[in-house]
Amino acid sequence: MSDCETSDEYIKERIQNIVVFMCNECGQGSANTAGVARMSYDAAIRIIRVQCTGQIGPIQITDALNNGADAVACVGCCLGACHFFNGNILSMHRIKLMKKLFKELGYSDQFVNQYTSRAAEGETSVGDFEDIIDRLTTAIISKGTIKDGC
Amino acid sequence: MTVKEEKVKPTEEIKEKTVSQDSKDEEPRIGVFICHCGHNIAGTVDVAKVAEYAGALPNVVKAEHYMFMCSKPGVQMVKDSIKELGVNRTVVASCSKNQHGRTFARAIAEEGINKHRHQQVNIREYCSWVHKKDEEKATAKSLRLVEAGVNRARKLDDVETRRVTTTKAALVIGGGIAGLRSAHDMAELGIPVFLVEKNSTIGGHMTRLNKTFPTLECPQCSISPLTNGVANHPLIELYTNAQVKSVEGSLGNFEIEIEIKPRYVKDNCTSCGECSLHCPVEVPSEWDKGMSMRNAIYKAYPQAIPATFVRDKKACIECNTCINICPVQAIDFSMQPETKTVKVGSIIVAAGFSEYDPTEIEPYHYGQEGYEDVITQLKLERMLSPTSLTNSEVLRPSDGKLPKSVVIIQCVGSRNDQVGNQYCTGVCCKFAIKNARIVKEMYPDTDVTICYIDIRTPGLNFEELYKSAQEVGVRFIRGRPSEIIKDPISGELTVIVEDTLSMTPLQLSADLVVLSAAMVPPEGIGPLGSKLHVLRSKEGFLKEFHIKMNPTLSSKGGIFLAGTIQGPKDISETVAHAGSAAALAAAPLVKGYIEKEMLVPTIDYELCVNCGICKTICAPAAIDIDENGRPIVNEIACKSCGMCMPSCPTSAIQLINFTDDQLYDEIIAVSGGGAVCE
Amino acid sequence: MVKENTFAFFLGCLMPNRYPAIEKATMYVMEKLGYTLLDMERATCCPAPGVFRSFNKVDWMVAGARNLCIAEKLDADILTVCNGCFGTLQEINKHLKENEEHRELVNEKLKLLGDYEFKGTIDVRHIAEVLGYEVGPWGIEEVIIRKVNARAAVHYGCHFLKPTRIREIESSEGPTIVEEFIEALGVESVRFKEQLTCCGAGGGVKAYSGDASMTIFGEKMKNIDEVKPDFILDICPFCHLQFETGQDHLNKNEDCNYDYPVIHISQLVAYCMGMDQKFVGLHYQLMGRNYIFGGQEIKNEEEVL
Amino acid sequence: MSDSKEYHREFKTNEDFDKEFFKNIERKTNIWQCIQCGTCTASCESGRWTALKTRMIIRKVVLGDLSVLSDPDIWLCTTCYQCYERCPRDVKPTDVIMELRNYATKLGNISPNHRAVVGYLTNFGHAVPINDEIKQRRVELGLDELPPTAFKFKQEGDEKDLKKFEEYLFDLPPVKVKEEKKKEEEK
Repeated sequence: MSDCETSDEYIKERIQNIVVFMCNECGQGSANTAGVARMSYDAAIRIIRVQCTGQIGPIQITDALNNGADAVACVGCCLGACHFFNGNILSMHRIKLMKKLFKELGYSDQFVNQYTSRAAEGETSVGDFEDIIDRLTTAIISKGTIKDGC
Repeated sequence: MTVKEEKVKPTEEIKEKTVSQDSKDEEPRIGVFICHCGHNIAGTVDVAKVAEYAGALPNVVKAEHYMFMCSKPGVQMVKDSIKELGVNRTVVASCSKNQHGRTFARAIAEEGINKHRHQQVNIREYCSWVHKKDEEKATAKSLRLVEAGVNRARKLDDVETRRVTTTKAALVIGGGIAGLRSAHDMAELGIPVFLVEKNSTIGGHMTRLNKTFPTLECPQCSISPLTNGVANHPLIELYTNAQVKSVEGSLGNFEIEIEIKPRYVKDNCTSCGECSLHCPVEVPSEWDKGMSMRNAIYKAYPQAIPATFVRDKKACIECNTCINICPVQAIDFSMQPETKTVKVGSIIVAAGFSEYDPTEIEPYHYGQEGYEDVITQLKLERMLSPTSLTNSEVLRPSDGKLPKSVVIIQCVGSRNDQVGNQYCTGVCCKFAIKNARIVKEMYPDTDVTICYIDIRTPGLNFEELYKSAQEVGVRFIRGRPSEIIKDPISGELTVIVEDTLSMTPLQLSADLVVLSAAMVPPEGIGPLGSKLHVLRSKEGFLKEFHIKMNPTLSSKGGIFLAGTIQGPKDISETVAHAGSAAALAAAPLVKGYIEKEMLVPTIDYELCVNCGICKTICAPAAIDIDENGRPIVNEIACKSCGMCMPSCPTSAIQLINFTDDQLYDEIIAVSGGGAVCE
Repeated sequence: MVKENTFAFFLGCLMPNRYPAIEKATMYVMEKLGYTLLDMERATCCPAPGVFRSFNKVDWMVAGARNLCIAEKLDADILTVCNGCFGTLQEINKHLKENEEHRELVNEKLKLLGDYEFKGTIDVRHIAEVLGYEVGPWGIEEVIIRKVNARAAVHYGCHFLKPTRIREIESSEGPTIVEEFIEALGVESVRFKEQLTCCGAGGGVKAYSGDASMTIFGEKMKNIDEVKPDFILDICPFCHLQFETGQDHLNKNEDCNYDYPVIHISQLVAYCMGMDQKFVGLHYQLMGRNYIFGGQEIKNEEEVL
Repeated sequence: MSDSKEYHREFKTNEDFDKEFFKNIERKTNIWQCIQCGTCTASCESGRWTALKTRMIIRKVVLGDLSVLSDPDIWLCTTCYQCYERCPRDVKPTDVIMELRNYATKLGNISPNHRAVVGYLTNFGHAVPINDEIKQRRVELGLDELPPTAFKFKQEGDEKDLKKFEEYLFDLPPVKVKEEKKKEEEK
């Protein structure tokens, strides 16, 4: 990987798609608010609507990564404010385990992340999206594991 | 038990309706419509290209783009495609589902296609608006999103809407102010109510108080119209000395067993009090927080409702004096506990709170020998109350003398990580200020000091209360006392506290120390919670469904929370909360039925290994285990969250229209893979 | 498994170097009770929790772990008679057993000091806890040959009980372990005001500012003087030192006239078990040199044997 | 007015506080949770007599006020753990003070008495070394003249234990020369 360029910009350019599972309530709401406020974020962010982040399991996450997603994230309601009671907490635990798994397999644990957002504040989800890309970039620079990079 | 059978419709039947119906067999014919939304989308995304791309996707029979899809001609376009081309699934790529998803779903429903066969793709908020600067990328992203929508639409199933009739009756657990308020409100709406109270009288904590803040009203006067109203209401059936034994069923139809303990006094009691006068046994009164004595046959307090006397079987020595003396022969020691079964449509839990027991905080020595002068606020209330043994005088419990200095300690058991209560009870500041003011007004020579961490008096009239206490000369010291010391020789109590504002350590000599103890979940809330299958918050209260939007619904549909069972509240908040719970609980009962979309999981019993994990995961307790050990989805209770899906080790449980299969198709398109070909 | 009824006897600093009588008494008591005490060769200061932890927490843990390793090699639980040593060793032992990261760090540094590796196989015990809970008032009654009829002001010191969630012995607000035990020896504990506060010696304060230390101690003595006990009973040589030198200091500088004998629990128990008063060592101490234990013989030494 | 007192600007600005400093201590304690209730100060035996105000120390750490490191008051804590036991927010004030002392030591803020104690440890293996009077007493009581600790081995010529102590442990910074130098180090 020594002969490859590893600047932040270069990698951010190469990040093509990030699958974001957003829950039907705060996650979606926040992304909508961000859109209405004409905030801008990276076009690599692709949103899939699900009922609750608690619905997303390892199957969906690995499916996405297998099929060419650079990273996966789940965006749910704030802790304690899940509209289905505790789905975001369940998801948080699952993603913690997934992170552990990735680490043990020798991959970066930044391929999958859990976030929360607030429906009334588009900034929260945009911040989440930016964080996903930042983390992924840092992970790639330090680890150098991405499918079409070095 | 007919109700229950109706509820648990055989799962096979549902499966037939939703999965094996024509939707699976027939060839999917998908119509794709791309909206320009004026320049909102078309200004950034090359809609023509998207439409062209979509048209080439498998199963797509029509792909068009139009200026305003949500306009009448746009909607007509969707309808026409169904009529002319036999389109049976539609994809509209425009704005968010919340905005116009319903418009198109309704449109296809009008054409006789199940509205769940519409797939909304959001290329405005999620694409054109947020990627304004990069048209190329935005178009590329739109292609992916539309393809994902088509993939998803290909396998969409019909979802039926079902109507469930509800039982027009309600159960209220708890006869405090919250329970009374919600029972009365519902009865006024014409709903029969069963009110279950654990103690022998209704009224709860409020009847114990001396004055209510902020206006220093008499609580007994405020609550007695309500207690009388409930006791005499033709639609309210009151069970005192009773507890809920078991709860079956779900939203709309519950079946409840109530266990009623005997009073040993029949209803013909005239409340003359002769029995109590002659009873030889005396025990501390629970109602009076141990500040006075009662007999083994007693009435908790003079205005108690029901007015019938009650016998404490544990304390009674069975001397039979009362039986002989009763002028109406109302006393009967042979009464037995009975069990009643009632059917209701909604349940309101208003079990209230307990006062925190400060013995756990050892530096305050509450309840220890030699520290009798350390009391809690409720005891002070009882002392001040007009019906108290002390004649409303504040006297030291150890020697019966007037205290020369009273120190009130705030935040005892609240805001304390060490005892596990992180929350602020929120009412202690108010009642401490109120009591301090009353004491100071009664005895101007007595020093009254409040040691607080923060004074929290939000809301109308409460800051004025604070001010009035300052005016009469209550001393406020900002600092949490570290301990109460007793001099072993003189027996004097000293409260050690730092006045944090002047940074001075103080030793306040105190004749009486009053602890403002927190509100904690009531005794027996654990068993009650598990009987009702509702979840509890980490503080131990019953958890509301959503903290902002639905503070009265519990985790399970049809069970509502009223008052302090959900978290600490003052009386006005409790009444408001109870009213809201009553309205929500009454709505489906007044309407007579509930309509529910059957967006529920189905279980493939060939894959299911009966492990029961889905049952433990399900927050609304919508998964039951049948007699064969198989999980069964209770469609009425289900909230369609899909949390059970990833928990299943064999992927046997699948939420309809969100199955692993369907999500896979969408994921594959979104994450950049090629088109899904069959 | 660690050896049963055997302790690695951790001496510390103050006991061997200032109050050898306590060492003598402890050995006497433990041997009579049927325990074997092993010498911890090459042991050092624990090191003192107040002073050395303040300078460098990691080095403090390393030096403490070294002492623990010596006991691990002996395969026996550590017995200490000092609150400071107990505090240090118990806390380091518990912390290193739980915290992997620090264990590795400490082991790395231990290699520099010699052939040591912390494994976490032993526990650390305090004599008051062994006497109070393992021997117990029920067990001691069988072996004592005389009772002391006296009133004692019991001083627990701080690090024996606190922090409670690390020590896990008893509540720090109203402990009774020593009181219950000495009742069997005929000693009545008198409650005095602010009984459980610090003697003022710990935390390096005695070395840092003798005046501050003595001011705190002066208040403590005033409270004790109010109830006029026969002697002061402690469970820690450092508190012992503070009570001894403190009374002396107050008598010289503050116009006081205290002469309360200061007795460590080992000394008291040893006396009750039959050790000669001259080995109790009161005549070596500054206070109460002429104090003679009252009480009566309840049985002959032969009976016990 | 003939009063010639000089007045100084009393405001402090954000630059006067070091937020990073607080993060170092944060990891080991729960200091960010402090609600300044004063339970610690009221529990403090030392604080009743001396200038030690535990609450103010915690406050300064939360603010990032580095003057707390040169504050002599942090050395007045007797580590009696009373505040640690009673703190309603579990801040562990004793541990905070210990951390502060560690930092202060690195800056060279050590009292000469404490330096001497460290010297005792590395020379004798004990914070309190033995003397001839005690040796005499030990013999009278029937004990060995010297306890079997590292010091005894040193006396017998085996110095390696304490040599290593001196080499590797408790390496204190040299006695402070100037105030300015200290401030440089802080930065």
